[in-house]
Amino acid sequence: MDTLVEFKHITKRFPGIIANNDISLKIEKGEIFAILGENGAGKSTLMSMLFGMYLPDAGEIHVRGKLERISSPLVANNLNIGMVHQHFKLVENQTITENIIMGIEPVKRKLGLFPYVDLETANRKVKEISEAYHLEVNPTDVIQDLPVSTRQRVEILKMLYRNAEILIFDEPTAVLTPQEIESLLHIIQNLRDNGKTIILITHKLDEIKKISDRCAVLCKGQLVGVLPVATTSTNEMSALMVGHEISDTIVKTEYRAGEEVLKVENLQVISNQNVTLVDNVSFSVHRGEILAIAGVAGNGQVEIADAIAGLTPLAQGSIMLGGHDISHENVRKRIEGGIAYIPEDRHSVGLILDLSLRENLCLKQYYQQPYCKQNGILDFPNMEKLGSQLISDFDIRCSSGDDTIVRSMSGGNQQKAIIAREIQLNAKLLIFVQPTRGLDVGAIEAIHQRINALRSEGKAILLISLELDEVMKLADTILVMYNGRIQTIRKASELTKLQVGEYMMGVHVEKK
Amino acid sequence: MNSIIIDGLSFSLPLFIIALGGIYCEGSGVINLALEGLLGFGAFFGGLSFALLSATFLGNSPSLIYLSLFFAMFGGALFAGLHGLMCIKFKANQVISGVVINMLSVSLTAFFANQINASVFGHASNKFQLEIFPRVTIPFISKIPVLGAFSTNMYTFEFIIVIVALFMWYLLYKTPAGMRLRACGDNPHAVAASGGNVNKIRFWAIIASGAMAGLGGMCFAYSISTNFSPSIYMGFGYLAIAAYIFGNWKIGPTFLACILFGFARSAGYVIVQKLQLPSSYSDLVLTLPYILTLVLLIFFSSANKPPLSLGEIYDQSKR
Amino acid sequence: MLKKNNIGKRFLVVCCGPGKHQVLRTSLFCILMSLFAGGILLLFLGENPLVAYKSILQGAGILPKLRYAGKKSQFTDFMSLLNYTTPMIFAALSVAVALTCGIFNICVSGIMIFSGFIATILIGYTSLDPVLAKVLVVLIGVLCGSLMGVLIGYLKYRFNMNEVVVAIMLNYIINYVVSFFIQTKFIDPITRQSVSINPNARLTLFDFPAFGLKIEIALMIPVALAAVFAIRFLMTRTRFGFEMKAVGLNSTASRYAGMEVPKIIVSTMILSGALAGLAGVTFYLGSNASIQPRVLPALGFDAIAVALLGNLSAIGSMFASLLVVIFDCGTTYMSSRLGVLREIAALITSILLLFSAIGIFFRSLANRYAHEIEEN
Amino acid sequence: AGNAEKQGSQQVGLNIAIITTPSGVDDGSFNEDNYDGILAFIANHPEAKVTAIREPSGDVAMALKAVSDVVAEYDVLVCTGFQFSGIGELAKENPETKFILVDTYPTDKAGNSIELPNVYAMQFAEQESGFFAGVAAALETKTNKVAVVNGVAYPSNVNYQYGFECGVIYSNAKFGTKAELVELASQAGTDVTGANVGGNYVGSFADEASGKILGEQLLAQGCDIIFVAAGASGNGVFTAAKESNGKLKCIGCDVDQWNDGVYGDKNIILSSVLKVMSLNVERALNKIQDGTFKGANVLLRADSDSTGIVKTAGRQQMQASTIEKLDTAYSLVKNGTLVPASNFGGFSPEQFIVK
Ligand SMILES: Nc1ncnc2c1ncn2[C@@H]1O[C@H](COP(=O)(O)OP(=O)(O)OP(=O)(O)O)[C@@H](O)[C@H]1O
Ligand SMILES: Nc1ncnc2c1ncn2[C@@H]1O[C@H](COP(=O)(O)OP(=O)(O)OP(=O)(O)O)[C@@H](O)[C@H]1O
Ligand SMILES: [Mg+2]
Ligand SMILES: [Mg+2]
Repeated sequence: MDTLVEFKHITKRFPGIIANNDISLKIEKGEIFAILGENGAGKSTLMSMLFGMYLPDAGEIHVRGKLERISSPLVANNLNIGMVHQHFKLVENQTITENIIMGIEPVKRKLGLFPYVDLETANRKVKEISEAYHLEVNPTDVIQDLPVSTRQRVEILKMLYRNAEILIFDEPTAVLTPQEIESLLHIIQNLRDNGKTIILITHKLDEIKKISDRCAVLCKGQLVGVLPVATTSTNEMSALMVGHEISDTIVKTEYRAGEEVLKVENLQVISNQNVTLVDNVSFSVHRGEILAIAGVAGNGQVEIADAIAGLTPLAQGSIMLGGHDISHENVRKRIEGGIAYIPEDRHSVGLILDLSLRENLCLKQYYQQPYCKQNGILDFPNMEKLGSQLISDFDIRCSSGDDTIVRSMSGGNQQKAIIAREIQLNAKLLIFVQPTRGLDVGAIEAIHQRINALRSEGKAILLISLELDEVMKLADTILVMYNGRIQTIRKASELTKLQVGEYMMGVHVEKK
Repeated sequence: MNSIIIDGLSFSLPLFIIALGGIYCEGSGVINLALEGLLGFGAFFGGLSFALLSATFLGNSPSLIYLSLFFAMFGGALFAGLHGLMCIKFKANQVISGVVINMLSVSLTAFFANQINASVFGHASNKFQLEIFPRVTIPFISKIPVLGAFSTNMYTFEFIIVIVALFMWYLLYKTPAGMRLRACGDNPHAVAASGGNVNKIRFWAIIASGAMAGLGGMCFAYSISTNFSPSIYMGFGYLAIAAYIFGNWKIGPTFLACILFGFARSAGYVIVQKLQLPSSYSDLVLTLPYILTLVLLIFFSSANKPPLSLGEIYDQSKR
Repeated sequence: MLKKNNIGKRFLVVCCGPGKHQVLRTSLFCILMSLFAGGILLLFLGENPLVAYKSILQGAGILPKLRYAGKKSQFTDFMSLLNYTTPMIFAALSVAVALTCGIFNICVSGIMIFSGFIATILIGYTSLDPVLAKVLVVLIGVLCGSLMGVLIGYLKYRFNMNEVVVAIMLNYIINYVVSFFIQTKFIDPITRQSVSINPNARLTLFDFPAFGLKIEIALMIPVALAAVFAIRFLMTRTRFGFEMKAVGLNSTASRYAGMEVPKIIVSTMILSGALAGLAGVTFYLGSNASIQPRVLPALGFDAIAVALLGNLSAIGSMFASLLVVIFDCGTTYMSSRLGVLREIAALITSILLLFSAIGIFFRSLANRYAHEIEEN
Repeated sequence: AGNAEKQGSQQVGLNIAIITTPSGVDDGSFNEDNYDGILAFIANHPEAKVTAIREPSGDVAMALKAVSDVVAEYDVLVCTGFQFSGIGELAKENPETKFILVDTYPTDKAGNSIELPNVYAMQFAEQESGFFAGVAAALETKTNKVAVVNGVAYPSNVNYQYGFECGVIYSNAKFGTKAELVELASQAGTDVTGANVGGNYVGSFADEASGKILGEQLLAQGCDIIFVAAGASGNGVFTAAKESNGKLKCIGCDVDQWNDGVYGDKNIILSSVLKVMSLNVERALNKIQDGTFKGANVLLRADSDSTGIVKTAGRQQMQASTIEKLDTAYSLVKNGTLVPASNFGGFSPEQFIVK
C-alpha cells in the first residue's frame, strides 16, 4: 500500500499549550485509521490542520507524496479531503441541500445571463446519494427542525457529496443510537472497500476494534504509539492512552427501592409550534434508584428533564417531589426543593462560559448563605473556598485555579465542573442528561463511579442517555421513549441491550 | 389620497433601500447601527461629487444627477469599509463600532464640507447645493384611480431604487454568494468549513450595505432639501433599523414596514389638514408612524428571530 | 522576523500587554494614540497640536487661561466643567448598567427629556422651598426614569420587543410630545425654549457669589460620585450585580440556574432608567434651566460611546465622562484661540472613540507579542 | 484667522469675535450677513481682525457659556440670534467689552429686557419687510393666490406674516390687484400669548420634510407665490417650488436668498426681503472705532434703510412695474405713513388701514 497522507514533525501551539508536539504519522491509502486519546490530547487539532482550519506552526503535511500547504478548507476540498466535524457546522435556517452544496453550488443561468443556484438538481443529487449510502434524509427539510442524528447524517452527506477520497470523522458516533452506530460503521467499511481512506477519531474503543486497521494514540499532544488494531486489546489501548489501566466494571450494590422521591403523572409538554413533544408520561423514581430514560435523540427525553427542572411549562399532568406538588413552582423553588440537573447542552445551558470557574461553581447557590450575606452582598472568601474545594475534590483541571474563564477549559473539565456543582447541592433527585457525551474513557469512568456512589448514598437518579452501554451499565429501571410516549418501562434486569435498542426504534409496541 | 401615496412612496423607498442595506449587513452577522452615518456620508460624497463635477466640465447635464447617485453609493461603501475594518480586522464590538461610525460621520462630513467649500469653491459653507430630481408620470397607468397614484409624479430615483432592490433581492436569495452571506449570519463556522471566507463575505456585505445606505441618503438629500447639509442626519438611519427589525430581517416584510412608515407619515399630514388642527399639533402628528410601529410590534415581535450569530465576532479558533 | 519590529512590539506589550491594570493601560494607550492622530490632523491644518491641546485644557479649566472675564477664574471654569460632567456621568452609568445585562439602552436621550420635562412642569415653575424643591426634582427624575425603564424592560420580556427599536420609537415619540407641550404651554418667546425654571428648583447653584467670583456649583456632583461607587459596588460585589452579569452573558443558563430573568431585566432597566432620569434632571434643571423643543440631547448618545470608552465599568465611565466633557468644554476656547473649526475637536473625540473601540484588538495583539517574546 | 491676543490700545485695531449658533458665519444667510458687516468694517480698518466662533447646540445655556468662555479675549463680541438674549448679566460684569446683539435685546437674570451701556442690541421691524413681500406677491401673482409660510409663531414670524398680509391688502386696495391669501387652517399658528394668528406655520424651523409637504399643499391650493420665512424648514418649501416646474415662486427673507433658489439655469426666487444687518453691524463697529458708541436697544426700520426688498437686477425676477410700485410703498413706510400690523403692534391685519 502507498502512503496517502504523511504528517512530518507537526507542531501546533495555542496560547499557553502545545496541542500537537512533533507528531509524525503516515496514513496509507485504503485503510481505516483510528486516532485515540484523552480529551484535549490534540486529535481534533491535528485533523483540523489536515482539513485546513489551522496551519501548523512547524512541520509539513504531505498528501499523495507532495508537500501541501493546506491553508483553507477549500484547499483541502481540492485535495479531496473531507471532514465530519465534532461540533456540527450546519446553518440552522437553511435546508439540508443548501447546507450540503455550500461552497460548490451548482449554478444555472436564467436567460443565459443571471446565474442562480440550481436547487432542483441539487435536491435530486442529495436524495440519490443519501439513498445510495442508506443515510435517508429529506433534502428540503430545514436543519433547525431536525434531530441530532439526522444532523449527523447531513454532515456525512456533505462530505460524500464532495466526493472526498480522504474522509475524516471526528467523533461521529457520539450522538447516535446503537443501530445507527452499527449502520454508520458499516457505511464506513463500505467506503473503505470502495477505495476511500478513512481517519476516525473516537473515544469508543470497541468501535475502533471493530472496524479500524491501525490506530494512533495521542497523549497530551504527543504521539505515544501507532498500533495494529487486530493484535492489540482494548485494555492495552486505553492503558496507553491514559497511562494506566481502566476497569470497565462498577461494583453495584443490590437494588432496594426506597421511598418515592419523584412522581411524574400524565405529563404532557407542547412546543411553541404546537407540537406535542411529551405525551401522557408517568413514572416515579425512588431513593437509591437509577431510572434511565433511553431513546433516540429527539423523542422527548430532554423535554421531560426540562419540565421536571421547571425550564419548560407543562401542558398537562403533575410533578411531585417528595410528596409535594411542584408542577407550578419556579426553577429556583425546585432547586431548593432538591433537584439537581446536569443539562444536555453544557455550553449554552449548563455554564456561563465567560464567567470564571468559581462563579460557575456557585451558580446555583450564590444567593444563599454563606455565599451571600443577608444584605445581598456576596461573600467572596466563602465562594473561593467552595471553588477550590470542588476543584480538588473533583479533579477539575484548569489553568489558573478558580479564576479560570470556563470557556478556555476542555469539554471534559467543563462537564466535571457542572457535575461537581450539582452534586454539592446535595439534592434528593439528580437528573443527568448525557453526562458523558464527548468525554474520554477515563473521564467517563470517573463519572460513572460518581453516579453509582450517589445511588449508594440513597439519592434518586434520573439518567437520560443516548449511550445504550451507559444505560445498561448503570440503570436499575429502564424507560424507553419513542415519539414522546413511553414505549416500555421495566426493570433493567429484564431487558437486554438488543431489546432496548429495538424499543428505541419503535419496533415493539407494547400493548397495555 | 393621491398625495398620501405620492409622498409616502417618495419617503418609503429611500428608507427601504437603506433598510435593505441593513439586512445585508446584519444578514451576514454584523450588527449595523451605523446606517445613519453611512447614509449621511454617502449623501455627502454624492453632494460633493455633484458640486465638483458641475463646477468643472459637466455643467448642468441631467446625467450628473444620476452620476451623483452612483458616487453616493461609492461614498457610503467607502465609509462602510471603515465599519468593516473595525468589526472584522480589529474585531471591535459591532455595536460600539456602529455608534462611533455615526459620530465620526457627522463630524467628518461637517469638517470636510467646510474645508472643501472654502478651499475649492472659495466660499465656506457646510452645504452642497443640488439640482431637483426629475419626476415622471407614467402616461396611461396614472389615469387609473388609486393605483394610478403609484405611477404619478414619481421621482425617477424611485424606479432606480426598485431596480436595485430587485437585484439585491435576487442576489441574496438566488445566487451562491447570497446563500453564503445568509449562512454567515447563521453559522459562520459552517461557511468556513465549506471553504468560504467568512471575513471576506462579511466585509462585502458591509460594503454593499454602505452603498445602499448611501443611495438612500442621497435620495433623501434630493427629495427633501435639494442640498447636502448636516440636516441629513435626521434619524432616518435609525428608522431604517427599526424597519428591518420590524420586518424580521426579511426583505418583503421590511418593504411593507417602510411603506407603512411612509404612508403613516404622509397620512398624518393629510389628517391634520382634514381635521383643521392648528400647526402646533404637527408635533403630535409626527409621532404617528412611531406609535403605530410600537403598537404593531407588540403583536409581531414574538416571532422575531435575528440571524443566529448576529453580533458575534467571528473567530476561527473559537468553537 | 521578530527582530525587525522588536522595539515596536515590545512597546505595545508594555502598553497593552498582560499584567496589572491591562485594561486601564490599554485605554490610556488608545487615548494617547488618538491624541497623536489628532495632532497629525492639526499639523496638516498648520496648527501646533500642543498649543491646541493646551488651549482645550485651558478652556476646560484644567490649565489657567491668559486672562479671565469679570468674576471668572480658572476655578470657575473648573467648576463649570464639573457641572457639565455631572449629567454625563449619570447617562454613561445608565448605558453601562443596561449593557452589563445585555440590554442596549439608546433611549437615554428620550428618558432625559421626559424626566426633565416632568420635573420642570411639576416643580420648576413652583416657588417651593429650595431644599424641598431640589429633593423633589431628584425624586421625580428617578421616578420618571424608572417608569420608562420598566416600560422598555416590560416590552422586551413580555412581547420580545427588540429594545433598540423600542428605544428609537420612544425617543421620537417623547421628543415630539414634549415639544408639543412646550410649544403650546411653556414657551418663552425670547429664547424659544421652555420658560426658565425657578432657581429654587435648580440643581446647580448658578452664578453663586463667592470669593468675588460667580461660581457654578453642581449640587449633584457628590451624588454622581456616590452613584459611581455605588454602581461599582453593586456590579462587582452584590448578588444583584452578579445576576445582571450572568443574564447579560447567557440568559438561558441564568434561567437554568434559577434566576428570574424577566425580573432581573426589568430591575436592571429600572436602575438604568433611574440613572438616565437623573441625567435628565441634572441636565435640564441643573446645567441648563430650560428645554429646547424638538431637540434630543446629544449627551444621551454620546453617553453610549463614553460608557464604552470606560469599558462599561463604573469608574471607567466616570473618567471617560470627564475626558469627553473636557474636550467639549474646551472646544470653544480652542476654536477662539487658534481660529480653527470647532469640528476638529469633535473629530478628535470621534477618533478617540474609534481607537478605544479597537482597544481589545491592541490587547490581544500585545498578548500574542508577549508570548512570542517570551518564547524567544 | 489669527491669534486673538487682546490688544491693549485701540490704535492697534479692534479685536472682534462673532459668535453664532447653531450654524456658522458661512450659512449663506442670517449669520453670514452679520459677518459681512464685520468684514466690510475690516476692509476699511485693516488693522482690526475677526474670529468666528460657533456654538453648535443652539441651546441658550450653551450659547451663554460659549460667550463667557471667550469674552475676556476680545474688544467686541457680535452675537447673532435670539439665543444670546441671556448675556445681560455677563455684559454687566465685563463693562470693557462691547456687545453687538442682533435680533434680540439683552435680559437680566429674571428674563426682563434691560438696556446696558456696553450693549448695542438691534431688532428689526419684520412687518415692514413682510409688507414689501406682500405687495410684491400681490402684484406678481397670476393665479391670484398667495401665501406666507413661517416656522413657529414667535413674534418675529408673526410680524412677517402680518406684514405680508397687510401688503396684500394694501396692494389690492391701491393697485387693484385681486390677490387672495391662502391659509391652511391646519397650519394656523398660535402665538406666544395663545392667540390664533392664522397663517401657515410649519411648527419648526428645522423640519425640511414638513416644510416641503406644506409647500406642496399650498401649491395644490393654487398658490403661485409663497413668502417663506421659516428658517431651514423653508428649504423644504423651496424644494417644492423647484419641483413645481415653474408653477411656484418664492420670496426669500432676512437676506438675499437668490443663490438658494437656483435650479438648472432657472431660479424660483421672485425676490427677497431684507433685514439689513450687515450695514447696521458695520455702523455699530464704526461707532466703537471712533469712540461714539453708546449702548441701546433699538428697533430698526425702513427709515434707517434697515428693512427692504431686493431690487438689484439679476438677483430677482419682478416686473419693472412692480418695482416701481414697491418704491412708492417703500417711501410711505419709510416716512411712517403706512404702519403694517405686527404681533404686538396693537392691531391685526384686518384692522390695517390703507392710507
Ligand atoms: N482554538 C483553540 N484555542 C486554544 N487552544 C486550543 C484550541 N483548540 C485546541 N486547543 C488546545 O489544544 C489542545 C488539543 O485540543 P483538541 O481539540 O485537538 O483535543 P482533542 O484531542 O480533539 O480533544 P477531545 O477529545 O476533547 O475532542 C487542547 O488541550 C487545547 O488546550
Ligand atoms: N476558545 C478557546 N480558547 C482556548 N482554548 C480552547 C478554546 N476552545 C477550546 N479550547 C480548548 O480545546 C480543548 C478541547 O476542547 P473541546 O471543546 O474540544 O473539548 P471536548 O471534550 O471536545 O468537549 P465538547 O465535546 O463539549 O466540545 C480544551 O482543552 C480547551 O482548553
Ligand atoms: Mg476533539
Ligand atoms: Mg470532544
